[in-house]
Formats: sequence, structure tokens, C-alpha cells
Amino acid sequence: MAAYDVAVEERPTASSAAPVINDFSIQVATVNGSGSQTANLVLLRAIFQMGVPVSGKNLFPSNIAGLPTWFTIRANKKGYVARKKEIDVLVAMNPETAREDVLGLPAGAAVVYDAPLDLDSLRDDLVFYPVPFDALLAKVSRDVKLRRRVRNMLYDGVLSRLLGVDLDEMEAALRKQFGGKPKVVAINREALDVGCAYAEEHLDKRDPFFIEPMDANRGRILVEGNAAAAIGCMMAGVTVVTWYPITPSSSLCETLIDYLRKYRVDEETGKATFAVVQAEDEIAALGMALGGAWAGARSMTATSGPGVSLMGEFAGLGYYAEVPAVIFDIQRVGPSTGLPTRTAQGDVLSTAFLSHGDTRHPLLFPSSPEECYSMAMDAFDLAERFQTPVFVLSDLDLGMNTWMSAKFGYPSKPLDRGKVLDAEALEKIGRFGRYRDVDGDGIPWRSVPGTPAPAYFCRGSGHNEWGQYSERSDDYEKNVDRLARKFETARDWMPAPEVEIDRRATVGIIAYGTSHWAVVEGRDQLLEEADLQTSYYRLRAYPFRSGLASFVERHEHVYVVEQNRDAQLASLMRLELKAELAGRLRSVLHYAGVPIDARTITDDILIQEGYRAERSVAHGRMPHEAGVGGE
Amino acid sequence: MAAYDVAVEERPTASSAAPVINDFSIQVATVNGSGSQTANLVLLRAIFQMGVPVSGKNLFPSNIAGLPTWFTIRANKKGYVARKKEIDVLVAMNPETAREDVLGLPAGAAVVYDAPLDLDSLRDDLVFYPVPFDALLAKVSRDVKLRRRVRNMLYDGVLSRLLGVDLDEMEAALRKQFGGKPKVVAINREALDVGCAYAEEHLDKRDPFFIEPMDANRGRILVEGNAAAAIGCMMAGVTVVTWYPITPSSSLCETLIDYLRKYRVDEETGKATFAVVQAEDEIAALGMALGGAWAGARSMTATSGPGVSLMGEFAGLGYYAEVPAVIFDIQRVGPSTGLPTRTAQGDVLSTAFLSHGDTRHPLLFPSSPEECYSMAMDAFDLAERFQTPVFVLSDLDLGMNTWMSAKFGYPSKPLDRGKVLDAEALEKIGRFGRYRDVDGDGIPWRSVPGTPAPAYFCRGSGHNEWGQYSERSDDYEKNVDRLARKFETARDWMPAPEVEIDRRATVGIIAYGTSHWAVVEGRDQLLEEADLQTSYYRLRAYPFRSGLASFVERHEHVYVVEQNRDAQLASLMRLELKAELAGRLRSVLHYAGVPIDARTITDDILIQEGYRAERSVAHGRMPHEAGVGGE
Amino acid sequence: MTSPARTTANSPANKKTNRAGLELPAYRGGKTTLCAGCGHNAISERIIDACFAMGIEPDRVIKLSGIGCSSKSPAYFLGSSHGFNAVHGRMPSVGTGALLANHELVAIGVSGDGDTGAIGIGQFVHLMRRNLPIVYVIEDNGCYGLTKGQFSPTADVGSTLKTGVVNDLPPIDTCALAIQLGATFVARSFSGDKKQLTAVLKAALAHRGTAMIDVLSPCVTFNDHEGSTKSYAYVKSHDDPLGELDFVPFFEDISVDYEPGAVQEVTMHDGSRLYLRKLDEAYDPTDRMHALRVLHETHDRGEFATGLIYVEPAAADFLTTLNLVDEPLASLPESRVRPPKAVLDEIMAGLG
Amino acid sequence: MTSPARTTANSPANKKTNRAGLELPAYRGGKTTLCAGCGHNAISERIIDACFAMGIEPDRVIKLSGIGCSSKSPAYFLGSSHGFNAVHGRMPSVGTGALLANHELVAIGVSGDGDTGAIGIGQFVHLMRRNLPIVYVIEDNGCYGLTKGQFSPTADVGSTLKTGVVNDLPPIDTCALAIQLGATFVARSFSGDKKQLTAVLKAALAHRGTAMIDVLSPCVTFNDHEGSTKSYAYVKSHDDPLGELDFVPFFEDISVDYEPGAVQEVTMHDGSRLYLRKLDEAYDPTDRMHALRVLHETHDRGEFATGLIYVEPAAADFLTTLNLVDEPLASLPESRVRPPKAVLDEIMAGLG
Ligand SMILES: Cc1ncc(C[n+]2csc(CCOP(=O)(O)OP(=O)(O)O)c2C)c(N)n1
Ligand SMILES: Cc1ncc(C[n+]2csc(CCOP(=O)(O)OP(=O)(O)O)c2C)c(N)n1
Ligand code: SF4
Ligand code: SF4
Ligand SMILES: [Mg+2]
Ligand SMILES: [Mg+2]
Repeated sequence: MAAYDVAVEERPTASSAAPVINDFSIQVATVNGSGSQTANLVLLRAIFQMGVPVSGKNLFPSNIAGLPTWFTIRANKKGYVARKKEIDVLVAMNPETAREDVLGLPAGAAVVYDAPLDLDSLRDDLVFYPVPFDALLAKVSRDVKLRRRVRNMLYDGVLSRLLGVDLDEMEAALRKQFGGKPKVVAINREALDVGCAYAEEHLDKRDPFFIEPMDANRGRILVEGNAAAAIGCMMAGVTVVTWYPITPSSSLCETLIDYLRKYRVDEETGKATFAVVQAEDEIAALGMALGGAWAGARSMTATSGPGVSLMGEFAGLGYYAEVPAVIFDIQRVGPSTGLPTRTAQGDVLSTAFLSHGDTRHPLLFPSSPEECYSMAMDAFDLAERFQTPVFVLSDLDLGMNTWMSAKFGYPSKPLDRGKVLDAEALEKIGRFGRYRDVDGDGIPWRSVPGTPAPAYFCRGSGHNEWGQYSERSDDYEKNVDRLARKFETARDWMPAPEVEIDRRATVGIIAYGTSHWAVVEGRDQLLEEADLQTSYYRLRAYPFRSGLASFVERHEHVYVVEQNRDAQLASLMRLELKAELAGRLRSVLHYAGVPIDARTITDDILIQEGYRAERSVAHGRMPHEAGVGGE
Repeated sequence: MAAYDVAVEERPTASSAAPVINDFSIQVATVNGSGSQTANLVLLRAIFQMGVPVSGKNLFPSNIAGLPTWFTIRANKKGYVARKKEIDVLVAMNPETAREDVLGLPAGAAVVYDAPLDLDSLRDDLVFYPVPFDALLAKVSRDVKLRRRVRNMLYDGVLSRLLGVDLDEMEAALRKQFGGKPKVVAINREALDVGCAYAEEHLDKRDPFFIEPMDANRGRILVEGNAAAAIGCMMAGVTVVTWYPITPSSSLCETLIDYLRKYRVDEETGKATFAVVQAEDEIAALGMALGGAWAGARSMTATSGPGVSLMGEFAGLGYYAEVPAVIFDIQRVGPSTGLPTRTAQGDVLSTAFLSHGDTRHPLLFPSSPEECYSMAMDAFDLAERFQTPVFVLSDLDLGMNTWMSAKFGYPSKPLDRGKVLDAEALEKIGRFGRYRDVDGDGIPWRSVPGTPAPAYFCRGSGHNEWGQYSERSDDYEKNVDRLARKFETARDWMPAPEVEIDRRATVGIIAYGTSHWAVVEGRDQLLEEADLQTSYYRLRAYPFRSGLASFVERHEHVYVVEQNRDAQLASLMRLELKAELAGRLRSVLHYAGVPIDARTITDDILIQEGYRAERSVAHGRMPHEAGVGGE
Repeated sequence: MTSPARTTANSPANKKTNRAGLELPAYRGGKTTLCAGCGHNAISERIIDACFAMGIEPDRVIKLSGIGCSSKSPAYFLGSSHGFNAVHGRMPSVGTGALLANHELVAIGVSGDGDTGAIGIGQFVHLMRRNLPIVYVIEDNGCYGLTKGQFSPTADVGSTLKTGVVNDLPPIDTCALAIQLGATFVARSFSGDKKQLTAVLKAALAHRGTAMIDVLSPCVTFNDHEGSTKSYAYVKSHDDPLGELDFVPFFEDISVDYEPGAVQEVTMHDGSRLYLRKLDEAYDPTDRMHALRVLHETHDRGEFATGLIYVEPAAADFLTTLNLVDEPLASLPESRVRPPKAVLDEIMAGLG
Repeated sequence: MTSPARTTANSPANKKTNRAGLELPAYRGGKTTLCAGCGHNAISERIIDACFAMGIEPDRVIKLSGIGCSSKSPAYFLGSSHGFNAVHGRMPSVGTGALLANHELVAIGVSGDGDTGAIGIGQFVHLMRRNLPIVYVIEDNGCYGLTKGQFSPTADVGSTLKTGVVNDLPPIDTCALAIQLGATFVARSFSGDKKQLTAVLKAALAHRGTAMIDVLSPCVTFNDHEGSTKSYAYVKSHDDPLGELDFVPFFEDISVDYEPGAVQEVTMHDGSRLYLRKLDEAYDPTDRMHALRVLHETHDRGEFATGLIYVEPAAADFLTTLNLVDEPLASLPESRVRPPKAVLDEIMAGLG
């Protein structure tokens, strides 16, 4: 902490505004492929290590190199981790967007920028810090190739000085990243020092933003949702993983592969307790997962919207032939190819009803890395218990961005492999009928190939309770009625909501997945700004728990907050709630591709509740969401 | 009519019950592949030609030969054409099902059966007519091969005598079927005569069922829905037809091919004004249709549930890139492969929301062959007007069964090719922006490759109103908001409902597609049996016309009748109606694979309205729905 | 071709038990619901024979198929084995998953020429490429039987539908395609050639890797046109066609028995002919280019080469390259698939 | 190979107009957003050259693609032509539909090895079989560029991902596959071989039928492993890999120019090598079996045969077999597509 203390002591005092401590956003505007991700994560992690709650969101283009990217780090002492629209500190490295980036800033913001860009003439209500990056680079190393790669570390150095981020924490973060590569750490540290020294010598601190150490992060980790889900899958004992690459789900499988190769290889024999196959497409990926699950393996696949749209036929087979499978849908912006690198919650309806006929699937909605981890395990248990495909609906924001999280707890329950027939169970149920409802819960017993239990013929065509082919009306009705009953049974096995009842509240809020974080902050804003108390129901799964109705019943209006155009989850609720209750539902919708922010929710609810006439900021847009004209 | 008159005069008088004239059902239970379809259609057509309202429904297995089939002909003087559960006259030709078929009959029914089956000992409340078919066959021809093929014509002969169906009308029907093949007509006529003579000589008429000539069918035709749709497509000027075989949609394309080859080949050059491609699967079929439509052709494909489930990705592309396409979904029973030769209305939700993201598609619901014809034309007009895939949701009952219909009228409106840019339009709109909302209706102008209008780049990824690639939030929101607006515009372009308001009614009924016919009859039953007046809203399309709400508003309860388990159309309504109105919706659901009948509706509504405690017959099942144990 | 000792359903040897201790009836399945005379039924019989002869344990077998008349047939053999009748054209992926779950299973896949050649060609290509250990039988009738006779991608150029529509597209030769894709066992036979088909199936069951067998299998009901090389067909020559809407005549199975090196002419009910050329005994099935040339040359002559066309016995199969533990993944206990707390702690420490 | 008179983007001939009366810039497209040095960019340049040289009218061209870095490239050439960036692997069907609608269009399809070889292999197979008149370019880098470097089905055995995962599956040879399926024009080239690639593209544009060109096209960003024959790659030999999370180095295009019959060794940035064998002038591309053998033999030697590998100039293309009216179907007036009342009356009479 030495370096930090020094920085604080020598803090420049030119700033007239009161200091803003641990409550601001830094945005780095750069070009993708330029290696800025390392610098951004080092900055993020350093702040995290200083005990300050922090979150990072990467807004990147659907391309590999050369297009604009914005990485935003939000430090917030209260622990808010939702996106915040206003940027307080901009690092402008990208000539293409710099103008628009600067013009979008609120008054009083600070701008660190590449000196040749000459941005300081654009506005006079900002604090400008020009930095001659190329000139500084020459000081780092003589090796031109190497040097180019640490260019971005210079702005970390500058920021460390300006904001008071501990240089040693940055180095520690570097070490975390580059583990066994001391040379790499060293040259990066050099760049940090050069940047810091430049700031010390040439930049006059005139903005109010400071990081000061706190102690909020004890026992916490930094992790992406997809990595968390991967850990969950491994701990769930997944044995068959089939996938087809697609943003933003690829990193789930790729991280899982890394972990499996590290921790699920038999030490003695060097052989794998898992199989991973990169399939030829999503249809094959789900087909393999179903084949694997039918033959007794815990099977999964991961994809995003376009993949889901291809999986319809197999999903229906899984539902009707009652074959488990876990399908992660890391949602991105649709329809169609849409915005592949932007976030949304737009696949709720398409997954719930995926396939023709009267098909219906359970969905899980993780809000945090911790839930990506725990719901991965839930998903396998539920898929096997209910012998049906289960969708885990994460999104790009959760899956690919970096989140603080409590450390994950070791699972306390054994795996639930569901009603798989062994000799004992066979004894109990008497004659085996694959689709007989022996226990009255709609869930039949199944046998697994290669075991001594009696065989059956698994098919997506009509069948009776003995598993025989049948076109009889009564067999058909009986079977689909049982499937409906099974779905009902599932209701109270699904992860329960997190409910916070404010007894005085007449307004309720329902949210799920990543919308949660903006709701947390929004509720505080509603209370602070309009003294509006709210209750909160964080929904975690479909089919809904039976308590949903009573939550709605307690409130005059219930706002369903979600990140899609068509109010998809509210739609599912309307189908289940009594009309009187359905009538209390209202929607707060955000579908800008960027994660939802608290302000959108607060404003929208205040307007709908009649507190205000107009939004304070244009709906769901932020100035820097410049996008690109590329392909 | 001579033969008929004779038959009437000599009518056996042993029957004690009062005669039942032109109001009964005949069911022929046979084995598929045995050629009974010809005999059944000849019987149906003969009754039709006698001016008696009639309908035919074929219940056949998902196999080619050797499994049980039931063909039911309903003659009804009031014109009811829905399925009726009770069978009055059974022709039992299939040893495998004969027992169950006979046991399922109501008392007083007549059974014509193959003598060796010895069925008369099974019950004593039926009228049995044994016929030694094989012995009779020997009289028809010495050619063993030929003979086997007319075996079924013998029962037509027997029935002509027993029921009073004119033999000459049967011969006329034969001639209709076998057009230019006098030898075939002759041998079949011979079989008819042999059957008739046998009945005259050996069978003592003891049942009350008679066909008597009427004059209800003037100007009417007999046609299957799929053939009607094919005619509609041809008259709509379809130019690109792409398909993949699947029951029950294949006959739509196959009939269309026949018509196109006959009527759409340039007389001078012998060249085709259409292209038909049997694609490698449904994904390719829709891809080709979209490619064709993008390049300016009127393009279509036809499929059923499993095909729809495969089309998700391309359907989303069509929605988002705004490419027209007409997709016929001839619904069968799902989920999954389900019951491929049974009927359902189970794809409403999956087609309405087909694809990930906020995708939504217009749906058309034909109820009759006439509407298959007219809505085929509507579908092309709407698809091009709204530049989006349009689904026509027919079903197996409508598509493959034989229906009476008024003759189709020649189209009175020219083709609506929508907003396709020519020089004049270009002038008007100024600078071309493929996705600009020039007219305020959400519908942009499009240009077509190979024409002089400016080009654009069509894509399923994010784009701005100029058609350029864009990842900007504002471009995205603007675009999907416009798409939502376009969908709103479509509302009042969709085929209007047929509404019958009974001013005294507190109960309303909503139905669509083939459920209509059972509702017609059910409303009469409600009135007769319980003096319950009902209003009726026959819905014909989604998005719903704006008048739907006011229909619901007029009534205390509104019953949505549909043929699926999950109340799929009622679900779509719940999403649109104000809660207060949604609360009035109730469902009558029938999902037995066989077409819905009036009794199911009547009983269900009477129970829900509190008139009755119990159903009179087990829900949606009829005794003979024996099904098969085959694969 | 292995196992010279043949046992067929009709020989007295039936009564004896095989090395699995079972009698032939233990390999039978449900009663067929296919048309009488359908080649697919004969193939089911040969699968029964081959499995019996090889002493395969039925409870280790999984039967896999897509959708079609052909894909129904797994219900008609090995009734006590597990079966999975998947969706149209996607049997390969389901089979792949099942074998990942349990590499000890013996997988027998049955598909049609439509199921494999049209909607399923993508999964077929990738199955061949992976060399998954499965016996993959295509019951090849050149048409879509179950949907009433449309052309499949193996239909001959010039084949004509009842409606008069003519096929202009060249057939896909699934054998040549498989060889091209790296398949390690490729054979062709005829449903009516008991001796050869049983032998080929036995060899396939003995092969570790994908064993692809294209079996020409007449559809007696729909493939009734002169142009077809894969057809039976009905009453065409002298009678006026009666044109019943759904009349399916009854046919007897056609069977053939001919010598290696010989060409067998098979006359169909409609008088059309199929020429089968049995590879002679000197034929070397391990030379890939030679195999391709034989296929091309026989095709150009209007013949079908039959027998084991190509084999690469030593290639590693897909499951082997995955280096899986010896026990089936499906039956690993929790202790072997859920890492201990120390692992989670280590990961958490790395992220903290 | 037709059109010996070559015109490239860099020659002074640029200023002149072609037979369509256009100058070269009329064939340019939007600014590329692919990585610097990506082979795909060079291919776009060659397409521009070839279309200019052939005097193709841009407003008759449609550009079609699937999804991938490669599939983006149609935005970077022929900016005034219509384009359709379809869904992943399904460009063939969209192209087929478009050509049905208007057989006068000149279709240029661009796909990747993942787009074609994995998810799209089914549509590829059937496109080849149909002989649809389209120039079908595979920009083949052996990996999935856009999703960050996973193996594609053309990756070499033994290729290794950064994570250490090794590819064990044999590559699909799209050229041999296409020939096997009956394709009528099959060529292979290298993105950096201006002369050959332009010539091949010009010949392809002149061919009536499917012209399939597999163009080896290095992915400078992801295909950076020793084992690959299709790679550039970065800083590997001396430096300690810096492992930045998203650093993409800047590369210059590689270009080659070698003689027919010669083998050209192309050295990649990582020191790995690619061997191109240019078919010599005596090579007869009309012999199918010979073409297949050359592909197999060069592959076994670790080389890629380049040039026009197979052509069957006389085969009827798909649109011709459909016997369409001369005018594009898309522009037929209502009077030619809606039959007169007499037709409807006739049909009604038949049903009455
Ligand atoms: C997705 C989908 N599309 C279409 C169908 C309809 N279908 C059932 S079987 C079949 C073709 C069967 O042909 P083939 O595989 O050759 O089998 P065969 O009946 O000739 O033995 C088709 C198209 C289906 N079941 N699923
Ligand atoms: C249905 C679907 N699945 C997955 C993806 C993700 N995806 C985009 S491009 C691509 C692979 C591209 O590889 P290739 O065709 O070789 O093109 P390259 O980028 O290498 O040029 C994938 C898997 C997608 N867009 N759609
Ligand atoms: S239709 Fe053809 S393929 Fe199907 S069962 Fe009958 S003969 Fe066999
Ligand atoms: S990632 Fe590879 S394929 Fe994609 S643009 Fe960059 S170099 Fe080209
Ligand atoms: Mg077939
Ligand atoms: Mg690639």
C-alpha cells in the first residue's frame, strides 16, 4: 500500500470540486485487437484488490481487430455493479471515436487521451490530460515488437497516479495474469512506472475522482459468468460436453475444457472422465447431448440464440421422449444474427416454447456468477430428475464480463440422478413401463442402455405408458397429460425466488438474470429520490413457484423489468396469473444491447407511477454507444 | 335416379326404428394399402352428387400398408361437417380391429362385415349384415390380380342397396376418378353390381339409415384443403416453390406441381413460369424461398411441425432482414414426431414466436377449402406487403380430408407486390434507405436484384435505416421499434374475423381453423339442449384485428375452442387483451388426434357454465380410436 | 470377410445356442409393419442372423435410426436391445452421444437413403470423418418410402414419379462419398443376397470404427418406374393401370445368390433390371484409390459393385482418440466425476 | 483457363474501362474490417480484378455468404451489387432461391471452411449435386476466425489450439468432395497468388454451372500453430509469448508467384510451411478419376495441388434443366403468372 499512500499524500489539489471517492466509472475507448484487455483487467483487479467494489463491462464489436471497443470499469463503494450511464473518467485511445466519446461525457469528467488527438479543444467543461503515448513507449523498451504490446499499460500507469490506484496492486494483478512469465510481468511493470512517472511530472490533478482503499472484498473473487458456469458443470459431474462455437457462449465450453483437462483426468492412467466434442453444428450438438443422456451420461451443450433456433426439433424430441439435457443459452441480441457481441434477455419465449406441438421447457435464470455456478448444478439435477431438457438462460453481460463474487461453496448435496432403474427400483415398481406414472408425480422411471435393467424403445413418435408405439387417442392424451403434470411437479423443485417484502410498499418489482443489479440500485434511487418503497421478487426459474401470485397480490402495480422488446417474461406470467393479478403487471423494458442501468428503471417507474412526466435521459441510450459502421 | 327409386320402393321393412334420413355416419374399417380409398371416395361422391351434404374423414396410420385405417363418411342434411363421434353404419373389413370396432358402436348401429369374421355373436343390439366378399369377388372377374383391386367396391355395392345410394351416381363418381380408363370403370361397376345384387338377394334391411336425394350441393365442389391451397398458390402467381416431403403437407406441393405443370407452362415455348425444387431438408427449403423472395419471386414452402421446428433460424432472418415468404404449416400432432397422421392445432405458439430474440410472425387460419384458396392468395399479398414470412396454419383434417365447398371465385384484386422500388417510387421517396420508414407505417421500401433500383446489402445482423451494418444502440432500437410498428400496421390488413353477435348472449365463443365446424354444430346443440345463446367470433388471423377486445367485452365468458393441450391461441389473446378481458377467457381443448366434434364443445361449455356436472361421453375419445401397436 | 461359418434363420443350426449362450429367437424383434416384400424386412432378418452368428449380447446393443420406413426397422430386430428412433436424418449425432456415454455399447444404426442422403447428409459426413465405432446401414431404395415415393438423392437420373416428374439430378454414391471422407469400412450389398449381406454385416460387427453398408433394398410400393435400378414395381406391362389411390400389392422377397466376380441381373416385377457385380476374391479392399475407381467404373457401366469395397482396419476410432477411462462415463460414480473440495479451493484461490 | 489478358488492381491498365464501360473502382466495396494481412482481403481484391477483367455488370451480380470473417467479405467488393449475408452455413439455399427467381443474375458466393465444411456441409453437398450456376469461393483458413480460432473441418491432423487441444480428425478435402459429388468446375488456389487466383476466378465466372474454388487463405490471428498448413502466426521462435488477451499483431499480405508444375514453399510467420503444387500445363482437368488421384497423391505428400483441378464444361446446369421461360420469374407480369378465369372454371368443373 506504500505507493498508494504516497500518491494520496501528493494528491494534486487543483480540483475545485469536492473529491468523489470510490464512486465513479472509468471508460477506456480503444480499438479491438490492440491488447487493451490486459491493461483493463489489471486496472480492474488492482481496484478490486484495494478492497473497493468494482465491476467491468466490455463493449466490443463483432470482429477481430481494428474496430472500436469500450471497456468500462465502475468502482462503487456501495457495491453497485450495474452499468452506469455516465462516464467520469475517459481514456481516449481510439482516433475514430474520440470525438463522439468526448462529446458524450457529462461536465466535469476527466479525459486521458493520446496527445496527438488534440481533444482538449472540444469542450471546456472537462478536465483533459494529454499523454504522448508513443513518446513514452520509447522509454519502456528498445524492442519495437515487445513495446507495442505494452502501450496500453501506460494508461494504467497514468491512471494509477491520477486516481490513486496502488501500483503494487497493479503488479500483483499482472502476476496473476502472467503467472509464470516474470519477463512479461517486468516489462509491463516498466510501462506502468513510465506512465505513472509521466503523470506525476506532467499532469496536474484537476478532477475529483479518487480510489481509496476499503475492505469490501474479503473472501471475494473476480470471475466471468461463463467461467463460473464451467466450474459448476465440472462440479456437477458432467461427462459429455458437446458444443458448437458461438459468441458469447464459446468461452463457457472453452473454460470448461481447460478445467476438465486439469481436474478430471484420472491421475493414474492419464485418461479422461469426460468427453468433449466440437460438433458440426448446434443440431448435432444437442443430438449428441441427448444421445449421451439417454445412455446415462450427464450431458450438456452451450449456445446462443441462433443455435437455440436450430435446436427446435431436438428440443421437442427431448421433451416428448423424456431425455435429459442441459442447454446453456448465453443470450445475445436478436432477432437473427442481430448484434452478436451485445447483451439481451430475448430468448425467454423461444426457449420456453421451443419446438412445435405442445412443448414446454424449464428455464433457469442466473443473476450472478455464483448462480451460474450453482444453477449449473441445479440444471443437471433437474434435467435428470425430470428427464427433460433444461435451459440455463444467462446472457453476454453475465457470461463474458468480469464480476465480483463470493467464493463458491463446495456442493452440499449429492448428485440427483433421478429415477434411474436399478434392480431394487425395478422390484418396487413391478413391471417396467417406461412412461408409467408410478409415483403420481408425472415422472416415469427410466432404464439405461448397457445396464441390466429392461430395455425400451425411445422414440419421438406416439407411445403408450409401456413405451410401445401407439397412435391411440387415449394413449396420446394420457401421455401428454402426464407431461403436463410432470411440469407442474417441477414447479416447486425449481430454484426459489429471492423475495424482499417491504410491508409499506404498494409497488412491486420483478426481475431476473442480470437485470437484478440495476434493480438493486434502482430501488435505492426510488427510495432516495421519491421516497417510493418497493418490494422485490427476484425470479430465478420457470415454471414459476406457486408463490408468485401472492407476491403480485400484495401490490397494486408490479413492474417486470427485463432486457427485451416484447416483455417476454411478463408474457409467461400473464399466461399463468389470474387475470386480476395479470392486470397489475407493468413492464420496464430495455433493449439497447448494452446492459440495463438503474436510471432507466428508476425513471421509467417514476413516470409510470406519475411522479414524473419525462425521462431524465433518453431511454436506454448512452452517448458513447457509437457503434461502428463496419461489417 | 332409377336405381335409387327402385331401391326405395323395395326397401326392406324389418327395421322397427323410425327411418333416419340423411343424418348418419358410415365408417369403413379396413387395412391401409388395400385400396379402399377408391371405394370410400366413390361412396362419398355419390352421396354428394345426390345433393346430400356430406363429409369424409380418413383416420390412417403412419405406415404404408397393412395397418388399420378408418374412413368415416358423414351425411348430414343440415350441413354439419364436423366429426361426429357415433358411428351408425360400420363396414368391418379388418380382422384385427373388427372386435373393438363393433364393441364401440352405439346400440342400433348397422354392421356390414366380411362374413368369415363372425361378428354377429358379439352384440345383440346391432344389425348385422354378413357379406362373403371373397366368394362374391369370384363373380366379378377371372383375373385374380385385377379382382383383388375391386374387392372394396363390393361393399359400395352392398351399401348402395342398403342405404339407398344411387348406383349410377356411383358409376359417375368412378368415371370422375378414372377419367379416361373405361376398362377400369367397367370392372368397378361390375363389382358394384355384384355387391348390390347380393344385398338385394340376401340382406334383410333392418337398420333405419337411408340416403335420400336432396338439393343442397348445387354449385358445390368436393375438395381437400391442400388441393384448394395449391389452386390458391397457383392463382396467386407463385413462381418459386421449395419443399421437403412431410405428412400431411406433401399433397399440397404435389397437387400444386400437377396444376403448375398443366396450367403454368408457356403454350408457345413449353417453358415453365415457375420453378419447383424438392430441397434437401426444411432448412434449405425455407432458405431457398427467402432467396427467391429477396430476388423478387413470389416464394413459398409447405411443411408440418417438425419442419417448422427446423426453420427457426431462417424464419428469424426473414423477420429481421424483412424478406417475404409464405410458409404453409399443415399441422399434425406433436410434440416431436408425435402422431404424423393425426390432426391438431398445436403449432400456434411455435410459429407466432418462431426464432430467438424478439421475433414475431403473422399467422393465417383457414377453416375451409375456400379459405385455403383465398388465404393462399392473402398470404402472398401480406408477405410481400409486409416483407416478412407469413405462416398459413392449416391442419391435417383440413388439408387431407375431403370437404364440400362452394366453387372458388376468380380473384377480384390484382396481386399486391408491396413496396418494391421502381424509378417512380424512387423519385418519390428521395434517397433510398432500405430500412427507412418513409410512410410512417413501419414498412420500408425494398429494391430487387437485377432491376435498375439501387442495391443494398441484406443481412440478419444489425443495420441502420440505410441498410448499413451497425451495432449502435440507437440504430438497433429504432429498427426493432419500427418492426413492432410494422406488425401493428399488419393488424388491420389481416383477414377480418367472421362475427355473429347474438344480442342476448352472455356467452361468446372464439374458434379458428377446423374447430369452426364443430362450433357451428355445437352452438345449435347449446341452443337446443340448454337454450344457451352464444355469440361467435371466428378468428382468421394473428395479429388480431382490433375488434377482438370489444367482442370479448360484450360477453361474460368467452370460450376459446382449440385443438391443442396448452390453449395456445388463448395464450396469444391473454398477451394482448386487457387483464379484465383476459379474465373472461375460458378454454375448450381437444387434443385426441382426431378432429374435434360438437359434443365435446357442447358438453364442456355446459359443464363450465354450470348446466351439467359431467361429460356425457369421455372427453375427446371415441370407441373406435383403437390405434395400432405397430411402428 | 470374417466368420465363414454361416448360420441363417432357416438352417437347422438355429436350435443351437451361440457363444453368448442364446438361441436365434432371442435376436428377433417386433412384427414388421412394413409392406410385404419390402427389402428392409430382409435386411432386418440378416441383422438378426449376423448378430446371432457373432454371438453379440443383445443387452450391449443399441439400435439407432432416423425417420422413414427403413428407420422403423430397428423395432423389428433385437427386441430386447435398447433402441432410439431419433428425428429425421439425425441418428449419427444421437449415436455419437450414446457411445460417448458408454463406449462398451455395440451400436447398430439403420437409416434410409432419404434420411442419410438428404436431410442427414451433414451428420453422415461428420460421422464418417470421425470414424465412430458404429455399424451404419443404409437401406437404399432410391426413394422416400414413408412419405409416398418422392425421389431421394440416390434416385437414378431419369427415374420418373407417377405424376410424370423426372429426376434430373445425379445420384449420390454413398460408398464413394464415405471413402472420400475417410470412412474405414465401406460395403455395398443387396437386401436379397442372404449370403453376402450376412457376411458383410458380420464383418462390420467385427470392425472397430465406422462400418458403412449401403444395402440396395427395393421399395415395392413406390419405386415402380422403368428408369430405376432399385425398384420392384407392379403390373405395368400388359394391364391397364388401375390407379387405385392406396392399393399396395403383395410381393414376395426377391433373393439372389451369385459368385464373387460375377454379375447378377436381378429382374424386378416391372421388368426393370438391376445389375450387381460381386467383387471377386482377388479384390484388395485396402487400396482407397482403387476402391474409388471400381465404384466409378461400375457406376459408369450401370452396375453396382457389391461386397466389402474398402477397409482400413488399423485406423483409430473416435472413442479411442478421446482417451477415455476404461469404465463407461455413464456409470462413473460421483466420487470420480465431482472433484474434491481441494480442487474448488484451488480454483477459488486463483480467482481471489 | 480462359482470358489470358490479365488486369490487376495495380497495373496501369486500371484507368481503362472494361467491356461493361466501367473502371476498376466501380468494382470496389466498403473498407474491410478484417485483420491486416488476412488472406480473405487478398481474395476480395482478386474478385474485384476478375470481375473487372471479365466486364461483369455489377448490377447483375448478387453476392452471397454465410457467417464468418470470410462471409463478411462480400461487403468489401462490388459495393454497388446486391448482397445477402445469410445465416451460418446456409448460403447455398439462399443462392439457389435467388437464381430460381432470376436466372440472369451472376452469383458469387463466399463462404468459410467452417461455414461450408461444418454447419453448411449438407447444403454444400446438394449445391454441388445440383450444379447451380454460381461461383462458390471457400476462403479456407483451417479454423473458425470470427469465433476466435477453433478447429474447422479443414484443419490438419495434429493442429494445436492455444489451449493445447489437438485436432485428431482428418481434414475434409472440399475439392475431392466436390468432384465426388458431381461438381463441374473445381479449383484450388492460394490467397496470395494473384496471377493464378485471378485466372481461376475469371474461368469460374465464365463457367455455366457450379464453380467451386477452395482458396487457402491464412488467418493471421488464430491459426498460429506449427501443425497447420494454412497458417500465418505470430512471434513464436525467440520471444517469450506475451499472452495479451486480445492483441492482434499487424501483418503484411504474403504473395507468391510460381510456375505451372512447380512446388512453391510458402513460409509462414511462425516458420511453418505450406507447399503448393501448381498443376502443370499438360494436366487434363476433364478426367475425373485422374483429378481425384492427383488430389489424393498430393495430399499424401503434404502438398496442395493448385489450379483448375476438374472441369466438365458441357454438363447442364440446374436452371437449364428446369426449363424456365426466358424472362426471370421474378419479373413476370401478373398476366403470365395468374391463369385466366377459364382455367379456374375448368378446375372447378373437375371437382364439382
Ligand atoms: C424434419 C422432418 N421432415 C420430414 C419428415 C417426413 N419424412 C418422414 S420419412 C421421410 C423420408 C424417408 O425416406 P428414406 O430415409 O429413404 O426412408 P424409406 O422410407 O425410403 O425407407 C420423410 C421426408 C420428417 N419426419 N421429419
Ligand atoms: C447458427 C450459428 N452458429 C454459430 C455461429 C457462430 N459463428 C460465427 S462465424 C463461425 C465460424 C466461422 O468460420 P469460417 O466459416 O471458417 O469463417 P472464418 O471466420 O474462418 O473466415 C461461427 C461458428 C453463428 N453465427 N450461427
Ligand atoms: S413403402 Fe416401400 S420402403 Fe416403405 S415399407 Fe413399403 S415397400 Fe418398404
Ligand atoms: S481473425 Fe483470421 S480470418 Fe478473421 S479477419 Fe482476422 S485474420 Fe482474417
Ligand atoms: Mg428410401
Ligand atoms: Mg475459416
